[in-house]
Amino acid sequence: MAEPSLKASVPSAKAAVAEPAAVLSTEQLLPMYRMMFLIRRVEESLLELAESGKIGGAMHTAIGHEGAAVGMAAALRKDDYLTCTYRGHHHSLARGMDPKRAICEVLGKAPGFAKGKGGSMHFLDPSLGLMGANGIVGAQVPHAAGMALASKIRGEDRIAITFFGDGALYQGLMHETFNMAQKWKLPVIFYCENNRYSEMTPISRTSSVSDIYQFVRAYGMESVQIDGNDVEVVYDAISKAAERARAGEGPTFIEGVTYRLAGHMAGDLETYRTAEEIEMQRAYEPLTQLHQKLLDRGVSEEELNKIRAEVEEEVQEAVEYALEAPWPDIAEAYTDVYKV
Amino acid sequence: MAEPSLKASVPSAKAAVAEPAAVLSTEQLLPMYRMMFLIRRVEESLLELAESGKIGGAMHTAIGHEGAAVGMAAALRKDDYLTCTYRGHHHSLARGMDPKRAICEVLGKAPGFAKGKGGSMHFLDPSLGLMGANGIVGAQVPHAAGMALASKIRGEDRIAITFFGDGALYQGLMHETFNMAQKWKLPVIFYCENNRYSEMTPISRTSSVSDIYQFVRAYGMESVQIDGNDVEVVYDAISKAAERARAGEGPTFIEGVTYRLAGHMAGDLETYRTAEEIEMQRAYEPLTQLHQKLLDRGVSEEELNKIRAEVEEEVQEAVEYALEAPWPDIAEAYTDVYKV
Amino acid sequence: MRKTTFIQAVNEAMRDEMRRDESVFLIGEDIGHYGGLFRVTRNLMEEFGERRVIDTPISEQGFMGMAVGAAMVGLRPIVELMYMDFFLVCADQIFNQAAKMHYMTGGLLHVPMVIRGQQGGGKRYGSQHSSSVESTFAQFPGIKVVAPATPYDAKGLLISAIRDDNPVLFLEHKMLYFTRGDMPDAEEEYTVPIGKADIKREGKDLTIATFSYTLLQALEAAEELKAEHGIDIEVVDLRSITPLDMETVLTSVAKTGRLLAVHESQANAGIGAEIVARAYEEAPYLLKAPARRLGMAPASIPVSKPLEEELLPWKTNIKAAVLEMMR
Amino acid sequence: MRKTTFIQAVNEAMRDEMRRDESVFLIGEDIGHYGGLFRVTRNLMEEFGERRVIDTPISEQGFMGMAVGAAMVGLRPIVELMYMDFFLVCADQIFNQAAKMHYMTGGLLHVPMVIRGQQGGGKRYGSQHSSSVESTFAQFPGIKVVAPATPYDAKGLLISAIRDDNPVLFLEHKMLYFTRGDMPDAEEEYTVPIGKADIKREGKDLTIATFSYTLLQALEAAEELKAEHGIDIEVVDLRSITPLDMETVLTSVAKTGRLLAVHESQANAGIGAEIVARAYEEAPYLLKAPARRLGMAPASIPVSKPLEEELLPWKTNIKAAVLEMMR
Ligand SMILES: Cc1ncc(C[n+]2csc(CCOP(=O)(O)OP(=O)(O)O)c2C)c(N)n1
Ligand SMILES: Cc1ncc(C[n+]2csc(CCOP(=O)(O)OP(=O)(O)O)c2C)c(N)n1
Ligand SMILES: [Mg+2]
Ligand SMILES: [Mg+2]
Repeated sequence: MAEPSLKASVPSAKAAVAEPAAVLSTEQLLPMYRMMFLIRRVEESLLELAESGKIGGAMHTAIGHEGAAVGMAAALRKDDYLTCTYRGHHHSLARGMDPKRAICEVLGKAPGFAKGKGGSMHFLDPSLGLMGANGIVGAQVPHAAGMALASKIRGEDRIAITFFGDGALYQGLMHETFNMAQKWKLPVIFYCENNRYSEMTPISRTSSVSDIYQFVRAYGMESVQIDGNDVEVVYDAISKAAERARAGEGPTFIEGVTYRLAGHMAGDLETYRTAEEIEMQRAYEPLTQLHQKLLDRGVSEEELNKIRAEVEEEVQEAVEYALEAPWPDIAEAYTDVYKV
Repeated sequence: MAEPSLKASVPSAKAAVAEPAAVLSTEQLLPMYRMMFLIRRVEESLLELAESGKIGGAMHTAIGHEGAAVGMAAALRKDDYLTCTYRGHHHSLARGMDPKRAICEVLGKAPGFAKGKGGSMHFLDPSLGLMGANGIVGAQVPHAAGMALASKIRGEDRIAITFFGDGALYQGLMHETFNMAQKWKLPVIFYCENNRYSEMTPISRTSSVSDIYQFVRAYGMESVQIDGNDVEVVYDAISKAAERARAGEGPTFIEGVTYRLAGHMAGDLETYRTAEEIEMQRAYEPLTQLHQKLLDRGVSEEELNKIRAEVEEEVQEAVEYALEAPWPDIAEAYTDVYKV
Repeated sequence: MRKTTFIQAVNEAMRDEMRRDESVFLIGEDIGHYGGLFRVTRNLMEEFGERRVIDTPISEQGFMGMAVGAAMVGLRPIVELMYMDFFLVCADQIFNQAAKMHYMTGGLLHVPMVIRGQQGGGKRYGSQHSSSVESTFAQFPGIKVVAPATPYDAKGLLISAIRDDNPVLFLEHKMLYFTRGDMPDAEEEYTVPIGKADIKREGKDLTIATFSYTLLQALEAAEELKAEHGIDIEVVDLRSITPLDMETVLTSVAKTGRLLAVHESQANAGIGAEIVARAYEEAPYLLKAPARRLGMAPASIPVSKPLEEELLPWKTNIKAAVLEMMR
Repeated sequence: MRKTTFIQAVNEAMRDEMRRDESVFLIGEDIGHYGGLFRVTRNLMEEFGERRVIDTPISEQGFMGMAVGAAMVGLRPIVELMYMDFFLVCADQIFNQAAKMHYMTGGLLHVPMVIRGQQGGGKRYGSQHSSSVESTFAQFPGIKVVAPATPYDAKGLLISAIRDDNPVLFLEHKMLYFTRGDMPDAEEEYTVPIGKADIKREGKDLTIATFSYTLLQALEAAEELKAEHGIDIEVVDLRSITPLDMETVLTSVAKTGRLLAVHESQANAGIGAEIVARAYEEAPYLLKAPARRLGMAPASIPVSKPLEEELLPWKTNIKAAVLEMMR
């Protein structure tokens, strides 16, 4: 039960690059940059709102995780199913959720996509294939497998992807799901956003598995470890997994190594890691990486500034809209218990 | 979801012998033969009682599994903790439970070790280190790990062993337990009685893991596959695992390949396997194997006959005792809800 | 008219709905090739194939969760739990997921699934294979709970459950499986509505509100009480536990003035206590004597036959409770 | 006398018992190095080390099961569930294992363990992080349930729970954590017995029986009802849900003639219905008006603040219920 050195448990994300990829054109990358910045700014704004007391409960931001979400959205079809954790703002925004309604939902306001009933931990929009974030660690994973099973039963080629954290791997139902998904060759992608922490505990303190992507090998499942911070790498890995899934070759497990730059949730004391550790990771974070990649490809700083300014304005507007939006009608407290 | 050939899914137990072993003397083997035959006869008698309607509920015999139990009892200390499944008569008898009280318990009679409250699925006797069979698949496994944790916290060298089936591997909590046991190097032995069936379903129909003993490799846990029908092989494997555990080297996973000669439970229709399949397995079953081994070592058939005759008498007496034993006092229905 | 067993009725309901609606499928342990430990799903794999009758590993959390997921996208899974006691192994998927999904998504999703299987005491299965779970499920809004007592109601209610857009728990009592009852012709389609109680015996002195196997026990108790003491019991078969048809119960109490609720799940914080509380909330003036409930005594179910019989709220205990109330 | 927060009281109880008894240890998520998500276990790893304060992976079934196993051989684990809602993930180990162990082993084994953690609404945590679980636990004999409302009771009851030879659920309400209350000196050892209610406010018109955070809400409601309507409420703090101290409740009802049970878990088949049912079983003649219960409305808890407030059985709803009963 000795604690391993924290430093040793946080490898550079760079080290995990499976293969460098340059699969997307600059034209494709520019809107992805925009989206990544939008997610970042929405979440930073939410953190501010939380600090000012406007948001209660548990709000988890994905600052530093945007690569997984934006790469995924580019790789999958709009009708492919997605489930994810309470840390799910980024996937939803990347798939096209309106920031206004997203922020309203977090604030519990009426225009929220779920009328303010679900809040930050339950982002969803079935019309965008977003089938629900979940507050219970791991619970969304069999849901995605079940959606993949539905596709198989119906003979459709819609596939499912599910996102979960490194800490979720130790919930038993993950393992139950892996076995069935592989046995039945379900069209599902298991994407682990490995940020090396399970809440305030470094994963190395409680896990005896050294290489997370090896975890599913006992089931004979295809699995890869990638740099989850490089949006092109993510795009590439998910595209390949989706192709396999649609071809009836079964599930793929992807370990996307990443790092959470903000606290586990709003209000996290962050006593469990040093400022240096976070600083070190900033060099590898998705937005910085993509920014540099675009400059390297000849995009001007000016053009990127312009994108960012537009986004700033959009987010600013969304926040204002949400703050002024009405509360749901009190009668809503009693609706939606049963579908009638 | 195609069904693999049933035949292919039932490898000969012989094929799984890890290493031939001749580690026990004839003097040591003779009482083991006696015990194995006693278990067999007790269980055959119980099946008869069940057929005559004297036993209700779910009664699972371990006919064909005796090798694991008798090998274990020889390898471990009397104070080592043991937990097991509903299929637990054999472990308990091997560790020294009085057949009289065992049969009384199955019948729900007052002299049963648990006053008839627990029955066939809840065999236990803490004074023999028998910490409980369990009706919920997999539930006993973290219990054993917790007992091993207790030993570690107390600085004692008592270890724990837990028995479970091949089907149990797909309960998520197994996996949760494997990880923690390995991470904390707990002195616990995980023994899988792989009889190739999970109730009426061949394990190959629902499992994507081809080699069960490889299952825990992701955790870096030591694991072996053995012929669970050869009592010496079992003795050897558990002895080594116990040594590792006591030396603080952590858990071992043992896959003991075996075969269930009787139905899953009393009343099983057994439509899922052929008479030939069962017949084929009789050649490898523990009692036949040990019988032949003793003859090979020069023990006379006469001597073995004598042992068997003694056992027959003992079991006969135990059954009669149990049939005549009184029911528990009605007041017992209300006791033992809380420890006072 | 023909007679079938309870098992047959449940099996027919699944078969008919699977023929009618491609989106219905079955998932569970040993349900396909073997036809179910209690043989309730027999022949269904033969007719509908492995695509729609899925044998699973012992992974209740996983397959319950997959059923929830499949239902979220519009399929109609029927999940068999081999013993209802095992809901404890996959309780999160049932209560935190299936039951809450519609509410916490503001109505965007719903989960049309059925969880079914057998429960109850009386066959010496002991503590972990004999529990009755209806009262626990009643504590979670978002899931409906039905527990028929006759083959007719079983078939009709299961069809309603399958067609319902919400998760529905369908409870079969192991003591009911081989009971037989009148049924319409196999081709005749009918349903029994969820949330509607049914008077199974008329009487004027006392109302017993119950369901599932204790209904049969209550009917027997009623006959004996009539013969032995001239007490005339009205027996209301609730059939649904959630939603509860208090209207029918109170209409009966308006006539009898006395109410006894009986169920096999634990008495403590059980559905019987709920029925008593609602009676006092909704129509206290109807009661000529204090309303009572009778549930399982505070112990888990022992294997030993005489102990099990002592504890279960069956005929003997029902009669004793009635006689006390009539004093 | 000194004042501490509720968190501090719980922390002290664990610290004192760990000092006193080597067999007590803690296990749970983020409880060691970080000191607990709600900081209830802070400093305990520093004092007792990793051997007795164990940080686990997110494996509730596994570590709950390990705690059961350790308790079966005589250790006294205290398991933290980060949110009580997560009991659904490990419900089998709690109910089929810990709670039934003593009974199904005919008394050969017992399971001296404490499960503790926070629960309840009021902080916008939504459907899966705000449930109150006491009524569900009350349905399972073999486990005790306590839910103190003050720091004094919290420390005394937790010590009793740790020393108890049975599994005990110790419930902390998230709204209570930063409330402060009088405490004896840190060195002064005391316990509060399990199963003993306490009158927190005397009154003559109506008895409210409640516990945990709704006790504070009931006390506030009582003051306002007095000021606004001259109604004089007696507030009984049950403190224990299992076993339930009906004697104290009925002694109070003997004085007031009116009974309202209040709790934050679901009303349906909740502990309030149980209290009503028992009142009519044990002393119906004491009641001048129908006994009532008030629990959480049939919905799961939404994030949106006004909706959450509407549903919780807090002050406004308590006052409304009392006024209706006094009509
Ligand atoms: C079953 C369950 N146990 C515990 C929690 C509390 N919890 C919420 S997030 C979390 C850590 C999850 O870590 P990881 O899976 O790595 O995802 P991350 O938060 O790092 O994205 C925990 C323990 C929960 N929500 N559900
Ligand atoms: C959680 C749970 N699910 C299902 C069952 C029903 N059941 C009892 S034994 C069994 C099969 C177990 O197979 P295996 O683990 O291989 O052990 P074996 O019976 O072959 O010894 C099943 C499904 C149960 N008791 N508990
Ligand atoms: Mg993480
Ligand atoms: Mg097996």
